[in-house]
Amino acid sequence: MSEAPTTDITDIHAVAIRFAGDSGDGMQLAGTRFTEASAIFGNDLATFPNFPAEIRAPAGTLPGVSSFQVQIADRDILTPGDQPDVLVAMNPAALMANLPDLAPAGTIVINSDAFDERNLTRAGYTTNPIEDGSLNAYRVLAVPMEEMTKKAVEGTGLKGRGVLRSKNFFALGLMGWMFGRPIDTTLEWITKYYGKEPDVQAANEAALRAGYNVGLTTEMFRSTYRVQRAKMPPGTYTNVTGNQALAWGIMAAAQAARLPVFYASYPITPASDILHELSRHRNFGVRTFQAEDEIAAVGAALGASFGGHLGVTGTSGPGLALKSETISLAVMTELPLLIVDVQRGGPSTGLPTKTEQADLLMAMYGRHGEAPLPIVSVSSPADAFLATVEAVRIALKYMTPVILLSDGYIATSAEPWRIPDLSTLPDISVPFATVSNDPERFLPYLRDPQTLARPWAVPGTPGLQHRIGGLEKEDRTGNVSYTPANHQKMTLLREQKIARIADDIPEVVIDTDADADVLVIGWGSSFGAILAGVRRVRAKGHKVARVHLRHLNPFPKNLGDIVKRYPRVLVPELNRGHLWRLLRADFLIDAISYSKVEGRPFKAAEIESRLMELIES
Amino acid sequence: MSEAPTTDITDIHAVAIRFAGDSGDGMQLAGTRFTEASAIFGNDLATFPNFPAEIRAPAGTLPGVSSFQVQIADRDILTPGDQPDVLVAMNPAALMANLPDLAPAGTIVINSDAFDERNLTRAGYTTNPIEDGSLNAYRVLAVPMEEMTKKAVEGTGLKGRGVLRSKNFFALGLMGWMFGRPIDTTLEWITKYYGKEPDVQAANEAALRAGYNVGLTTEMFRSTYRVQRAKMPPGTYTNVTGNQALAWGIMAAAQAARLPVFYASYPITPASDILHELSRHRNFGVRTFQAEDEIAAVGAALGASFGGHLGVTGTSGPGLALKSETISLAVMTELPLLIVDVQRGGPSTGLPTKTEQADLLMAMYGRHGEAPLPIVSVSSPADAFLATVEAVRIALKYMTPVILLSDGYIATSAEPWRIPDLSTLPDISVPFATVSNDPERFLPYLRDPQTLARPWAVPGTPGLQHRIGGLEKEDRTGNVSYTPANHQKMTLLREQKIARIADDIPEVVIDTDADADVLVIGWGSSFGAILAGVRRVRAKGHKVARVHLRHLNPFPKNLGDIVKRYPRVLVPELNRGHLWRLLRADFLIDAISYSKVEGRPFKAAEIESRLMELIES
Amino acid sequence: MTDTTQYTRQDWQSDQEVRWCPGCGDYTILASLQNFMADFGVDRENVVFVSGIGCASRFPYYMNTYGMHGIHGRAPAIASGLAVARPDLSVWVVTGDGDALSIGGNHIIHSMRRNINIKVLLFNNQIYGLTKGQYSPTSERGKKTKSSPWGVIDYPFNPVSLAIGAEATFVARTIDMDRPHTQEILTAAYQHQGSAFVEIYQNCNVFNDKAFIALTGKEERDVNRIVLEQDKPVVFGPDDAMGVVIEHGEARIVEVADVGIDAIHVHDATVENAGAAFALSRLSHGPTGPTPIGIFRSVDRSTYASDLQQQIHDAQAARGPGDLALLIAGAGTWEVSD
Amino acid sequence: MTDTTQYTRQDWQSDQEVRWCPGCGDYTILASLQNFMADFGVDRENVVFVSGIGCASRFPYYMNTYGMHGIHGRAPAIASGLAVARPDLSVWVVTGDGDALSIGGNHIIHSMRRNINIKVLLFNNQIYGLTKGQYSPTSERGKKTKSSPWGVIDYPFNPVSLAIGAEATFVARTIDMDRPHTQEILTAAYQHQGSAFVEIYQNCNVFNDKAFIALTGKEERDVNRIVLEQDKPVVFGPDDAMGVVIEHGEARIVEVADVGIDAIHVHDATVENAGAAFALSRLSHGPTGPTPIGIFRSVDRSTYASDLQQQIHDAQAARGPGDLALLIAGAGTWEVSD
Ligand SMILES: Cc1ncc(C[n+]2csc(CCOP(=O)(O)OP(=O)(O)O)c2C)c(N)n1
Ligand SMILES: Cc1ncc(C[n+]2csc(CCOP(=O)(O)OP(=O)(O)O)c2C)c(N)n1
Ligand code: SF4
Ligand code: SF4
Ligand SMILES: [Mg+2]
Ligand SMILES: [Mg+2]
Repeated sequence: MSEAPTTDITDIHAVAIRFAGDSGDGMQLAGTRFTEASAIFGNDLATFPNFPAEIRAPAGTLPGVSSFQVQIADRDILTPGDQPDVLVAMNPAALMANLPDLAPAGTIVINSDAFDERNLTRAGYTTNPIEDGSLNAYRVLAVPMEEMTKKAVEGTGLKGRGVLRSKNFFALGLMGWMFGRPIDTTLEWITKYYGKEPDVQAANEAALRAGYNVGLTTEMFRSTYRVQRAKMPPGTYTNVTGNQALAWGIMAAAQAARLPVFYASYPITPASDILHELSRHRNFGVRTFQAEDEIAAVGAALGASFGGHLGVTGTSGPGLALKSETISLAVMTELPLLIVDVQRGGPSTGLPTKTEQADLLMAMYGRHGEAPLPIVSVSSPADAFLATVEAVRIALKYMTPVILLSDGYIATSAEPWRIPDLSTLPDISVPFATVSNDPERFLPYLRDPQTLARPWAVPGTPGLQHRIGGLEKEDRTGNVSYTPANHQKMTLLREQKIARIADDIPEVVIDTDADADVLVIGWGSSFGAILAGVRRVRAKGHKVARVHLRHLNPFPKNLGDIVKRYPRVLVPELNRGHLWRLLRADFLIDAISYSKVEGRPFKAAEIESRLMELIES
Repeated sequence: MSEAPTTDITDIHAVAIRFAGDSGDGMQLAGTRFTEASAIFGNDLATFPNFPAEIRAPAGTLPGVSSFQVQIADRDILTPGDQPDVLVAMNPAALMANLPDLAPAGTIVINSDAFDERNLTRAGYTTNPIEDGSLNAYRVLAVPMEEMTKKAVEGTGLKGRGVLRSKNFFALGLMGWMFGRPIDTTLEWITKYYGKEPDVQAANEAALRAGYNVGLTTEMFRSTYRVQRAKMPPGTYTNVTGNQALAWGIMAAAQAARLPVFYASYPITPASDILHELSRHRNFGVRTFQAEDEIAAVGAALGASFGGHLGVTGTSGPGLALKSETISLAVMTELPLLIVDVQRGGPSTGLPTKTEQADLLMAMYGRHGEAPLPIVSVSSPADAFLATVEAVRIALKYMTPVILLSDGYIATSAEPWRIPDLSTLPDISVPFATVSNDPERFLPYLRDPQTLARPWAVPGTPGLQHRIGGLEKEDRTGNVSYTPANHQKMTLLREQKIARIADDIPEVVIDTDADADVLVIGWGSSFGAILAGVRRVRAKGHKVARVHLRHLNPFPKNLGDIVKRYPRVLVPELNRGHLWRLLRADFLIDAISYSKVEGRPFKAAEIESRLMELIES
Repeated sequence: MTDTTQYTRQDWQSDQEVRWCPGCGDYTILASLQNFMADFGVDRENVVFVSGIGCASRFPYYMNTYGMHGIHGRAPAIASGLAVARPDLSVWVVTGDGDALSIGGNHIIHSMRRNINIKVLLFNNQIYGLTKGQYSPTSERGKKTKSSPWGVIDYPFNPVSLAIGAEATFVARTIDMDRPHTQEILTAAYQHQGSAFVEIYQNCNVFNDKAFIALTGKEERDVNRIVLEQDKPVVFGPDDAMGVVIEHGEARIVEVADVGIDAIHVHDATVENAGAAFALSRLSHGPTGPTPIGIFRSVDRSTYASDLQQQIHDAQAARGPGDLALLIAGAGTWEVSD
Repeated sequence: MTDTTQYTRQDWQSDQEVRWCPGCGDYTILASLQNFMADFGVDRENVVFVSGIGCASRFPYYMNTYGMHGIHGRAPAIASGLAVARPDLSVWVVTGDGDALSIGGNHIIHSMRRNINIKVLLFNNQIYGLTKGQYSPTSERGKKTKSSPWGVIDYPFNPVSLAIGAEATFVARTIDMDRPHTQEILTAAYQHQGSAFVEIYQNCNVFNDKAFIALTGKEERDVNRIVLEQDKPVVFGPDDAMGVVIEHGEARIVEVADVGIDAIHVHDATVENAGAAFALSRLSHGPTGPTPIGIFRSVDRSTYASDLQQQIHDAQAARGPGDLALLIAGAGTWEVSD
């Protein structure tokens, strides 16, 4: 990097790049490294990994294509970009699958070595798009990446098939040069990660440098781009995925509650990474338990809660369905329990690696009998941290299971996160009962008059022995009771306990223009797309109001007032209208559902155009 | 019975009798026999059995009390009566538990032998109510039933403890005399049932006769009552419980569909009797499969459906929760499947032997992803027969899982049923696919343009080999597809398929007075209480409209128009407002929920007074 | 466990009235357990009973300990979480043949292989009691019940074989009526480190009366009980005339006189290899003839909770107790200043 | 099965592209199965493959038969319903070690004891493939995976022992790479009346490569494969120098020369008593040393479907084919006339 580039540098505000290749091509890694380098450089960014449900579909086929999109910007951005400006296509299938998304006149960086007849046929091309003129509307940079990688790696000691594995680092180097990313961050990472395999380390380093240098030296790349640092609030930042932030949120909540974490789970895409992350931290005293199935997982977590731990279980939709009977037991026993649902496309196995928001009504109603519980949602990767702490706070304070809804998009995509000062986290600890609350006998269902929570007396506490269970409980004593009046009373008590949480959560903040007569209301991962869409509409001079919900049950107290204030209420959701139905039933407003079920997030442009339709109608 | 009674006979229109005793006292049997005799005599009737969750709680205790109420009438009645007119109390606990329900100035027939100190204490009496004047407001007939039974049984060969077991027949005989029931029906039944144990048979016969004769001859019973035959539409009648009618409905539907029944279930109160009933009928080719759990049960039923059988699975709330993941698979594979949910009090284990209607929202929404399916409900024991046939019709015609909601009250109570002419049942058979629907390859997801149902090609059919499963299916081919547009399309297709059923079900019939401005709308087992309540209100000269729903998803097409027509809409439900929420969300009407969660059915008087409140407000 | 506290059976009785059918075998087992607990001087607050649903599963209500009456089949899962989180507690599971082996089969086998420190007491009455008389996975073939009016066509599980096949480290069988034997087995189960699986033949006098009469009847019991005793030859019957040999992996009943006492299998529950224990379990399939009772298998193995504790210990030794701020920062950070 | 139809492997291939990782053992098993089916001349329309979720569970898509790719763990339940309803079909279950033994454990053991006519092929790669590398119930202790960075502390199941403990009537083990042996086992499983449990060691070259190298590696395999053959002494290794004896219920490896060939256990999978089969299953716990493959157990027993069919037959013989109107009327009726 001593030599100064002889090319033009164009300053741009934002660019979205998509790395696409075969599942085996290491595109997720290339994308993540590019993201990391950009984050450390100081851009704002958002990412969107997209990979097939198969571990590795046959090389070169369309189902085997894996991609990673990242948008970097010099200002606060909210989505990975609706359409990539630059597409890196490692093989014909990657080109075929991703070209439709590319921005008009976008740039395509092609690994031309992969465009041989075999691969072209597999992808469904009859002629070579590099040569047949079909890409004329784009700026195409065809680079023989494999050949160049091989040359670069020569002499590092790595031999045979392994050599070609480094080609993702070549591509990464090329992109690094093109967008002025310093390569040292990546070099450091390579050392850290491959340090134990010196030949692989050397090969990857060589490929990375080669890619960068090819950019620097060949005629082909006449111009590079510069995306300046974004202005972000001062602080220390790191880049997190939603699953990572959620896992850390569990640990932080446990710390704030002064409880050990017990995380019981059964692996399932896209929730497994929470288990992976937590299982690494034995030194924090985190206990992870990979159960035999989801029912066992929630059972074990509930058992741990009974024992005074912070019982947590995480899963995706199919697993939540299986857990529902046990969650109902948690409602009846009134034990704190956090249930994380990282939603994915359904029904049934559905689209396991794609995103959706179609579990909300199951979270609300998917239990037999009257079994209300609080629901908290996550609206972005970084947001997962505090959303989790909030969900745990409610679970402990109100002695109740809580469902925390995340989704596949949040789980796997990343964004910069200003690390909070952990010492500012609220103290959410609740005292265990240690002495009897009644001279005669301990009353496990005697409630706190304000929260209606029952006491948490954990085994090992002398004198407070008691029995709980799934049969209807008698008020105060917790004995089994089949009395009609008691069942009525307890059903209402359980309902009121949850309803009262509305007094203990922040009112929704409305982001509104004066005189706006359209309100857009969302929840979960559509946060970024909705906000970006609203900004665009405002940029055109229109007035819009916007609300994004964290608490889905109970709703914040002022929500009814707010939604009734606007003649038109748009509810964009990645489902067939879940929040929409809840709003209609609760507030009798004729809200408009904007539903999309394509297994992928909203684009800002979609929100923008739907809003424009509404405003102009 | 040669001697004519010397007592007065009073004609009455209706009477409600409650037999109450220890779980071991055979009160369910006495009640059922009394019912049967009344049915055969020609009364209209309705019953309400009520028993503890324990098999046999310690004798003499309150939790051990079991009761059976029956109302007999000379006209069409709808409920077992709000308050019994006559209470048979076999022990102090039975008196203690049931006295609060007795009608003012009602009659109490007491087994005085059981009122010894031990039993009194166990029930919580400090003095003997027979003697202490506390029953002065009632007509009390204390009979030393045990003593008399012993005497009667002497010489029949039966010895020891067994003797006292016949005392329920003594009580039955007494009641038979009191209400002019012929005892021969019961004698026949005893012969049929105990024929193989001659000493037991003889003892029961002797006790029955003795009870009858004691009434006939002692001074104590000065008056008897006569409830005339009810005027009912002509036909052949039998007395059925809901579970029985439902089981027969499954068999009838299978016959009408020309399919073999495959019923897979895991025992659970109050659904087990469906399994018991069906397992008796091997000669009909009915296959029952007691699975290892509810998940296996629904899985096996689905497997049988794939194989071209009528796959049915039955359960209660906790089991439905467990089945939800597999039901979602049935939605995706679009196979016909009937899921019966006999609802009971919840959440969790809740009140297993009590009734509730709190699974409706779980039936609607308790699955991950968008997994809509039709819901049909049962409104009385006899109604279960046709409701089941209707549910099966929909499942087959639309290739979809259907949830049929019954409840504990319907399941165990009985009413006279005019047996339909089975030859008039509709032909609900659907043809299996036998030849390919496409020249190239069989398309398992090519739909019928009208119903949107896919073809049912069962294994064994040459040339139609195909694979289905839980991953999103490609339109037409049924191949796995992760394509965004396809997922959107298929989600909508599955939704529309269910929505279109609205075109194929009867519109709701409204039972309305001209100018009524209150509409009461119900579903399920509250049918009788609501209708009876409405009649009472009308009898007072008020105008009311009434709708009772069989189809809960989709709603009948005219429902929206109807509910919007009435300024006040009352929705009585044994839950916290399930139908109420659906109506609000669908039609944006400010309906009023009348919720009761006591584990027991509505009383006509409750409906009446709530309606009167509304009318007078 | 403290040796200072002196308990009586009454101390272990809760204030709830016991509600099984009069004559039910569950009463006897309850008494045995309360006696055992009192004798052993366990502290009540450190004991937890977890159960599923069924007649047997009402057990926790009657013990003056901590307890959870869970849901059908899930007690081993709930207990596993509790026992792993709180290795200081003594965690017991009470379950029925339906609860444990039908709906709960998976949790049972997994808790066994993991050697989680829970004591599973399976009250096997070969019937569904609470739901009033359907057959269970241990009901014999041909049995006519409410749900099998034409006779059961399932082949039953042999619970002891199943547990051994699932890698259980402690497997035993006893009989409700035999209180001293029950207490002996409970003691051994309590002392065992890890999962213990105890099958207790329990008479349901309402729906399956006399199912175990071959082992409890005055006349039959001496002929049919094969009491397994550690390090002793497996002999039984009047005058110990009958014995068990194991040949080609197969246990057979012989007359001791025919083979000589030296040919008789000497029982050792502590051998690591589960072959002999399994072979013994195959001597009977349902208690209608000679049936072994006692401890089939009892081997030492680290428990799940202790291994987990060790990992926590090792991790803390290697990395310190864990600082969340450092962990988060460790993933790569950058500073933004004003 | 008709002997007129002549199939080739291609006839059994569906039109779907096979999508496992290149080099995955699943390919080999697929080829073995397609070959077996073609050789055997089964009719495609009478064959159904049912699976759960996992890499292995994609199997049905690639077979030109009827198929259902079910949900995780539930294939044995779905297949049980199908096989009981339709005894005329040949129903196969393809499952993974997680699918079958973790979430699906209960259904597996129950389908085994019921002897339902399904053939369960368990592709055991000792890892969760599809979810990218967590440990499974067959993973060895200490293994570091995504979900066990500190090493697995579960003790693994021995699938063969578990199946035998669950009363399976047919239990076998084979290896993906050994196609002739696989086809031999498939043939026997197909011919067996009732449930067949076949564990197939399957290499996952992405997340658990070389797990079975002791049995597949050029050097090691001859030393480690103990091939069970009916009625033959269990000997193995170069020159059959090693052998297996079963003593006191315990199978041990010996040098044949030390004990003499007559002391070596002669394998008989058809004996009713499962003791020897179980003993053999304990020879290895994970395929890292000498490991038996072949048929452990194969005994005759009526199947669930045939018993049910018999009940239907008997009922019809006793009561006639069933008339619903009569049944309803039989409960006691009365007439109401105008
Ligand atoms: C999910 C669920 N399914 C079914 C039931 C109904 N149920 C309760 S106990 C029981 C079986 C009882 O048998 P067992 O476990 O042998 O116990 P026992 O009553 O014989 O002691 C069943 C099927 C339930 N409570 N929950
Ligand atoms: C209810 C449910 N839980 C979890 C999952 C996620 N899942 C899919 S496959 C699998 C395990 C795969 O392992 P295995 O059965 O060994 O098959 P393999 O991929 O190794 O062939 C898991 C946990 C799921 N699809 N559904
Ligand atoms: S039904 Fe049987 S097991 Fe249940 S309490 Fe009664 S006797 Fe005991
Ligand atoms: S992940 Fe493993 S088991 Fe799955 S397809 Fe790839 S190699 Fe095969
Ligand atoms: Mg039982
Ligand atoms: Mg696997």
